[in-house]
Amino acid sequence: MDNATNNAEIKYAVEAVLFASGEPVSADRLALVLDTDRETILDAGRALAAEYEAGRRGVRLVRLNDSLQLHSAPEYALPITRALEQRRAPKLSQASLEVLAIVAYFQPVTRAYIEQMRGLDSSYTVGVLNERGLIESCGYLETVGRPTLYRTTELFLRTMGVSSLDELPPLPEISGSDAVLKLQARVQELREAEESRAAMENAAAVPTAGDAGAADDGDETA
Amino acid sequence: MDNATNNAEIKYAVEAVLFASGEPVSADRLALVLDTDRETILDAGRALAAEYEAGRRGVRLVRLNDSLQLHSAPEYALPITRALEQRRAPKLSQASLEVLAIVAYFQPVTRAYIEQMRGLDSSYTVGVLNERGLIESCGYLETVGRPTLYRTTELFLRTMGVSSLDELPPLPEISGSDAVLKLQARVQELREAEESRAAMENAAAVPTAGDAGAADDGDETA
Amino acid sequence: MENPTFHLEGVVRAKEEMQDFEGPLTLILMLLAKNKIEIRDIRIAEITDQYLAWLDEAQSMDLDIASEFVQMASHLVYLKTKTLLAGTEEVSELEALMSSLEQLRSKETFQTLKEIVPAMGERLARGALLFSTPTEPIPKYGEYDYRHAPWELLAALARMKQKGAPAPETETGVRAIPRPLIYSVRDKGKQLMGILRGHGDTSLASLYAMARSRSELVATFLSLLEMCSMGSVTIRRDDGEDYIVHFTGGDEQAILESMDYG
Repeated sequence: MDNATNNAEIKYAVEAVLFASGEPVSADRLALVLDTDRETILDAGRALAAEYEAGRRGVRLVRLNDSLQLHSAPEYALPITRALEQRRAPKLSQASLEVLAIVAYFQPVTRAYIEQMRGLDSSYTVGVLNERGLIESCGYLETVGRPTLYRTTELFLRTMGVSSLDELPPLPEISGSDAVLKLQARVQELREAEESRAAMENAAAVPTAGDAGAADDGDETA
Repeated sequence: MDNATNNAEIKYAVEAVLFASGEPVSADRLALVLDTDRETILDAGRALAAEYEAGRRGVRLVRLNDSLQLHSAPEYALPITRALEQRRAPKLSQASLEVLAIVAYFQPVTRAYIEQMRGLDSSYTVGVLNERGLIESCGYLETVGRPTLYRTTELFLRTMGVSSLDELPPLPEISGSDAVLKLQARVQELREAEESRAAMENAAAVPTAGDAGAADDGDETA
Repeated sequence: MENPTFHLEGVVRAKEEMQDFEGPLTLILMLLAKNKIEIRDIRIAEITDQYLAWLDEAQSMDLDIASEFVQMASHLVYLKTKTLLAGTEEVSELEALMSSLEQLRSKETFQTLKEIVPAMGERLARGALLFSTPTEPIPKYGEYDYRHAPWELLAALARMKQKGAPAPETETGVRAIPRPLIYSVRDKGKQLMGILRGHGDTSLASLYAMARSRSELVATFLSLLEMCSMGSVTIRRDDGEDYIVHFTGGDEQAILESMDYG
């Protein structure tokens, strides 16, 4: 095998390993798995970086200390962000949303309080939300058994797209018998506001037909 | 901007988005975020795939149904598995392959259908395949207990090296054995006997042509 | 048909799909599926009567419990009917033949399918060596998984209220409503056996009346159901309107262990 072929092979082997890893990989490790030496790896890295740069490719190679990493080219940040944002973000379960709503509006609360409101055992859901960092414990209630108190986190605010709890829609009076109606009316109002805002943002871009339909997969029940 | 530059730009924008996503991205979504049409995207995908292939690059582009995805080149599998160490998935067992074959060729199916076909409890295997992302649930069968329906995933297509289910190797011809043929004949006989009896009972009423018999053949859905 | 085993393949949903404790039905179906109890042994009418009577007496009718119970009862009745009918139904020769034909066909199809399994295995093994890259975190939103609009919180509250959950207090400050423990079926079973051993035969109504919460009531119901199915207790009608629960004896620890399905 002549040197040029060998160099290309090492270069693209480095590309393959960095691609599959996604994370920085040290030159030493690359040298080890590719049966070569560190200098060859660093040379291959430089060649690859230059090739990406010159070709205005979609990926870039960066060297951080002694590690190499691939990342997407900064000039495509906009379409990438749009593509990844459009990916349907996983939704929380109904149970999780109920618990979150209770914690958000009535914090700090104990699990017993949540369960009282929902009329359902909620230990699993509280555990999951806690684990995923959407709620956190913030002390104990000074009563029998010293139950844990929960509040929402920063992550919760980001999930809801608000910067503080004050930005959450105010809770209508919900102790009366018409609570459900009031809540539903408020929800309707907020949704309409959101839709018209979204419509305005999309007004500039040409709306592509059939895109909404594509998002709705997974419904193939016989 | 001339056409060639524009094409290269779309091509590498597709590369950037696919790289950043990691997962398959639908052609429609790529078209939307890159302000172009589906055909341009698919063309760019083809060009990119050919470029990778011809250059013996470390990555490959595949089409899975209507989505595009990047994956590492097969020739670099060894250094990648060595570099990633722990991520080497164990080979699929005979049981897993059987279940996967049933799901692939008869989807969507319930676990009960799989078990009936194999004559074996398959809950563990179904769980394993689900966890490995080769099959996924896709709704429920509207019957008692609403059992989950399963189908294969895009990861399955990619792993099989096909772009769609149509490209799976065709099933060998199912030649009915003697036993099946005999049973079929007997069933046919009994059916005819029943129909002629029914016809006699209905003799007073307008006799209808006995076309029900043939309709029921080959109905193997559970 | 002495002791038919009713198979419920596919009826019980996977464990990971069970969020929270969403009612006794799932539990019963799980027990049935594992053949821990026989559908024939469940005396629906009697227990339903008692349960409904208790609900009548309860100060405020909890619609949530009631609907859950009705759902469970109707499902059990359905299953039971199916089992009972299966015993007496006449199967014509044609139907029998058709079903064996279907079985045979399915078996042969599977045999054919198995022929391509080795080739499929090879392709999959090769394919398993192709790697994708992990999703790049988006700078702004990369750190979390979920995205919701604030109105979804209100919608969740509305749905919760619609289901008939109790009215929350709206004044501010720390809230904690003391609540009895969540009862496990096993603990309740242990307690019931203690009572039945100590006091002898006891009326079903009084056992239900002991329950101070929904959770405890459900635990009472389920543990009686289980003990009934294991033959550890019997329930008979007394002269009046009540039912009498009788403990037939046995090793308490063994009974509890067979109840302990996790």
